[in-house]
Amino acid sequence: MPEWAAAPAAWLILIPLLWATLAFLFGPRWGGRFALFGITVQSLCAMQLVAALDSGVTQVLPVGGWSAPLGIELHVDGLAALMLLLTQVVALPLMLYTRAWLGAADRAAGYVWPLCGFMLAALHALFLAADLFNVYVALELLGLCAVALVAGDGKPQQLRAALHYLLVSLLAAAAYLLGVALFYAAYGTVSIATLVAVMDAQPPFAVVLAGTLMLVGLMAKTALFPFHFWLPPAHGSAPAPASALLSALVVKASFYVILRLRLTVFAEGDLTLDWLLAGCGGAAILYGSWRAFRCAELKMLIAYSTVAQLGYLFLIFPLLDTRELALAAAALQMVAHALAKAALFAAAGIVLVATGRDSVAALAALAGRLPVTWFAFGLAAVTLMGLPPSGGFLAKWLLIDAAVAGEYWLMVGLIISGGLLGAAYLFRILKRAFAPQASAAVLKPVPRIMEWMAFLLAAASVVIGIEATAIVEILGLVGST
Amino acid sequence: MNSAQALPLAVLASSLVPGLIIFALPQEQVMLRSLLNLAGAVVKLVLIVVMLFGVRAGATYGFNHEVIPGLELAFKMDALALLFVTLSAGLWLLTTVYAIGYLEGSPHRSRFFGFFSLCVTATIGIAMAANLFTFFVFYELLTLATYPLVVHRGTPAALRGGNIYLGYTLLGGALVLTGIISVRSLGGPIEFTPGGTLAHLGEGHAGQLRVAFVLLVAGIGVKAALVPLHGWLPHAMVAPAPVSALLHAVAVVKAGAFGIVRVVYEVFGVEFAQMLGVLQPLAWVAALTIIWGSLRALTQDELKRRLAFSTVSQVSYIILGVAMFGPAGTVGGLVHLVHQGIMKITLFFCAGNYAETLGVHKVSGMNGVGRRMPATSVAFSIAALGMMGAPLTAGAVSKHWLNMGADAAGLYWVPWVLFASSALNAAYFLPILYRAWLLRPPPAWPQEQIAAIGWRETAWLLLLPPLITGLATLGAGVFAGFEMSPLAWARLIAAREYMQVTP
Amino acid sequence: MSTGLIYACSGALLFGCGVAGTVLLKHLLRRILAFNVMGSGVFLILVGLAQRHGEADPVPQAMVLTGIVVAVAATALAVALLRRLAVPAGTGSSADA
Amino acid sequence: MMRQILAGLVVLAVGAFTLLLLAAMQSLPPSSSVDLAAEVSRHLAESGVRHPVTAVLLNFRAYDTLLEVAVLLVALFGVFVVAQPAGGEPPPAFTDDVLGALARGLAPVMLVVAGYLLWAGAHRPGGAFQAAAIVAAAAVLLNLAQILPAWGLPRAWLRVGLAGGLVCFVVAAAPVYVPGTLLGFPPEWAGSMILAIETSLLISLGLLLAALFLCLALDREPQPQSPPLATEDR
Repeated sequence: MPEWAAAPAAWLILIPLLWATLAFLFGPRWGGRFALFGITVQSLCAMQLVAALDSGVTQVLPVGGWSAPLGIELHVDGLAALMLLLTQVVALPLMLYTRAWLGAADRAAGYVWPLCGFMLAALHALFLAADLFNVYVALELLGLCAVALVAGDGKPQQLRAALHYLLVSLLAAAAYLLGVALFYAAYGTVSIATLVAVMDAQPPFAVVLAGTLMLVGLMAKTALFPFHFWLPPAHGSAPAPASALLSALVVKASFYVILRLRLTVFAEGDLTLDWLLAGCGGAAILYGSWRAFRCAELKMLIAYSTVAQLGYLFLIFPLLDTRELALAAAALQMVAHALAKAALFAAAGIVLVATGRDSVAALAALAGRLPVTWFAFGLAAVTLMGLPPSGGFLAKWLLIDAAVAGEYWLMVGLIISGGLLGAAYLFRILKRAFAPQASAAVLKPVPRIMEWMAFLLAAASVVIGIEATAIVEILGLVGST
Repeated sequence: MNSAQALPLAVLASSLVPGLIIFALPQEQVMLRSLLNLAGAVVKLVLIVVMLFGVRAGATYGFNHEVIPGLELAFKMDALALLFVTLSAGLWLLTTVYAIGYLEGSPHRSRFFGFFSLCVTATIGIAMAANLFTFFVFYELLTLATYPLVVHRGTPAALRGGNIYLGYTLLGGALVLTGIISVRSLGGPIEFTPGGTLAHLGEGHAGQLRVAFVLLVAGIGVKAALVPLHGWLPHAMVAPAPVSALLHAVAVVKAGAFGIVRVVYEVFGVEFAQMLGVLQPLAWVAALTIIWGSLRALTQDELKRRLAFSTVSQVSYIILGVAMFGPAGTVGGLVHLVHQGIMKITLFFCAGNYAETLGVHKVSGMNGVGRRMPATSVAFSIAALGMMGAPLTAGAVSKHWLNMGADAAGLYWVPWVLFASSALNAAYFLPILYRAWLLRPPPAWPQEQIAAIGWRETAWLLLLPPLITGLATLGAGVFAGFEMSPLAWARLIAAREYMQVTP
Repeated sequence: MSTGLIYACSGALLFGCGVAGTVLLKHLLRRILAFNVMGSGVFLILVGLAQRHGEADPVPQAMVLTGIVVAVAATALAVALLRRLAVPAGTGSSADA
Repeated sequence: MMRQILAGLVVLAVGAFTLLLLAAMQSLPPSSSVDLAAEVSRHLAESGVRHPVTAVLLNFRAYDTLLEVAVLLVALFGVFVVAQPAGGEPPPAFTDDVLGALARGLAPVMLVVAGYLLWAGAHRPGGAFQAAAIVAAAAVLLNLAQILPAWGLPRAWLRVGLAGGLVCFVVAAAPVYVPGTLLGFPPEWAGSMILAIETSLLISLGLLLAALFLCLALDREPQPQSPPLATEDR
């Protein structure tokens, strides 16, 4: 293999930037093709990255040949590689779905393709980032892409949701950047690896404040309870393919940054803070599930379910003593939720195209028709409820194992009851499948590829519950720099 | 992969694969669908017969699949698993035949038969599970696969019944999960081993072990319809008759009873459980369930509801047998696992026939059905007599061994419970038989859908299954001493469980 | 107190004003402006603290340049959204803000 | 009343936070562990430019800059998403001779200044971003003076101009010149590569910044929205 091709991490940044720009230059007709081709190549890059992984070792790639602290480095370890691979696995079916969606909805394709491309580039940049300021730029790129995608068709509620999302996102970014500024003032560097080397056991107050600011900013971007308020309107009103991308990947990225920082710069940890995060996570599970249960709109219900499911991720922070177990649980939860949530939003989009309505009640008109979509709903719901056999179940099983190892029985109870609450709101959707054919309501034809892509994502979220060895192996030992 | 690993996998696949294909089939492909269903059921039976001979000769079957390092889906086909698998597979074949006849021309049949196959797959998985993780996976899968069958008709009543069913079973699942967690935190990954995995822990953790036992038994007891966790069963009666037959005789309640057997014998170990002092309370709960179910059955006018409460009562015979320390009780409980299945499925087939053929749903409307549908009514009568424990039927064998077990365990109140139950059984079954055979039929049936032609009182596909299971009820009683009879098999299991004594 | 630290302190004050503005102001355009004030505060802190010993440090200056461009981009997007939201209503304040 | 109390609380909280921030800044260690400025001057010679800020921006931390250009482009897409094709009456003609004359006079000067800033960036304060800001300002001025019309959704040539900078940057970033290294500039070419990037960025950034205004200026008269397929039933 020529040497230039042996830099998959670099190509993972450049390829989406390139195809996104080309999609803008050549217009929407070509955009879809560029996107599909680009993501196919990206998938190969991600696989190459995984193949080159060395368990427990973090690969360091200095950008421009300048190592930290002068330059910016990219770090690749199991967790990063897994997230990069996940991004491709979710994005490829969603792009196929989006192509059909744009055709079915008969709307001007606008700037969907370039935005998706830049969004993927930003995600890749975040997963590879090892520099606090670089994280800031990538987060902003990601946030603006997300906001532009939420604004989608320019309907008033979309614009309103997008604007609020943008304001929260900017506020969060400013808090994060202030934290970075304090870090730089204290240590003269923003490279994570260098910081780990030079930080003292007793950091000055400025650094504690910096860490808090960054954490709050990232929590707001992840929509962790009580900063969740922007998410349901944004994800609920955005066009379905955009909602799928946002819920599946975008919110995970800022969680990933929190996790990354916790494992490196804040490796010492702070028990109170860890439990605070877990507490917020627990509250998110309960509150999100309850709101989802009360929701009349289908996509809003799914969006609240995202709020709840993100809560599980934050439960791992007090459990990080059992490092592999907790990390495996978080990774599996991210993978399972990304696949299942993408499938759910994709299926909701199909309902929207077929019936023109976005309500749980509209589902009754679909009973007995569109079976593939129903199975997508069903399989994805099984994953989200955490019932076996599914990836969501495996994640919860591992999470419970980690909680039991620490003898945190309250958390065990919370995880189990969270699953029951999930079942409560998801069966509200599923039982509509069995309603007697209410009317001979005429359904708009739905391109089959949309149905099958939703099904594919949902099926994948279930299959990883039976065959997850590969995921754990990729994860390996997460490098602590 | 050698044949010892391939056979159990093939048994699972023989219903899973047809099920998945059926989902994809269009509604109109009746022939292909029926063919797939029946072929799967027959293949499964053949595979099981091969293994029956193998296991009797001492062979072991099983395979493991690693989900993630350190967590395995593990399957084993031991004598106990085979007892349940044989029952399920045999009755599945008959129920499939029956369901093809019953649902002829109704909508959503692809969906129905797909979930039907998944349901049996889950049951087989429960039977073959070799550790608690695997057991739980299939236990929850069973919930998911049966829900669509319960709400199949889609009426408001069906959806409400489905909600209740889900509420009970998912809560039960959560209890099981909690129980699994608490035993795992003590004993690591829990494999099912004869004599009990936890037995080596000794008295040290008695408190937590008792709590875990209660959690596991209560969670599994939801499916086994132990009082007071039986509330879902009468509501699930809204389902079509083949589903009721499946729920009551083959899959759900049996999975619950079977799960309790596994927990008592192979997680805790019967001797260890006796030492913990948890068997005696379990026996009381079982006895309470037996009496309560029978009492409630007395007052039900709707035939299927009466049968449902009868199930509540009868399934606890199994649990009572398990909870009585000693090999004879074990034999009684295990043999009733099979006998109750055969008898109850006969009753439900017959109830379905009355409803489908004549539109008779209530006991009060059954006057003279014996004259209009003699064959069905004969099958019904045999099964009902079996339930009462009449001589020459399967029920008599069960009760005989249960009484022996009670005697051996020194539980002198148990025979009284069994006697009271028989009396109550008679009190709610005999009036039905009286009406069916001795009273005059009404001038017109409420909704006669299938006309009688000579001997054929209803459709062949509806008539044959109850006749076969009715005969089996007699056969299991008359030929109980034969080598491959359920009784002989239950004694084999008990011998292997208790090692030293041959009952 | 060095010049750099004075810049940083005024940056902190600006940041505080900006935060209060984004939380308290109802008019969305003002909120966007308040966010810009906040951003400027952060930039001042970033540059000011780095050169609190007198020496100018090119790295935070470059970072601030990047940050300014990002802020401009975000502001443009926010104003565009606001404008589209507001024009049909004929006013700049959103009803539910 | 409630609102005022709430506002008072917010002001108190923010004030307390600001005090904390000030205190934190006083608590900083006297010197930071890493002296990045020294590091920059040590490697300045290899960077291909003589001005440290430009060296950081376009070489040491050029990766940030690459993403930042993408941010601008994304913001512009966001503007396009919400901008609608101009419809209805054009805005009433507005003529101001003084402004017109001023704009006509200033614009060429501004362009010259921009060129100077670009050139100066290599060795003293200045650079592509500053220059682009001036170019964009000139365009906005001309538009306000009714000399330069608002732009429609961009046609091909404008798209090339807007995206060209990023394409050049991405091409220059490819891990082929120093094999396997993202944004690896061989030292002997670094100067010319950076100049090429800067020049293409000047054009693109200038257009981008101008477009953020000129494309937004379009929707003065929004069309009544045609009901999209996906109506929500609230």
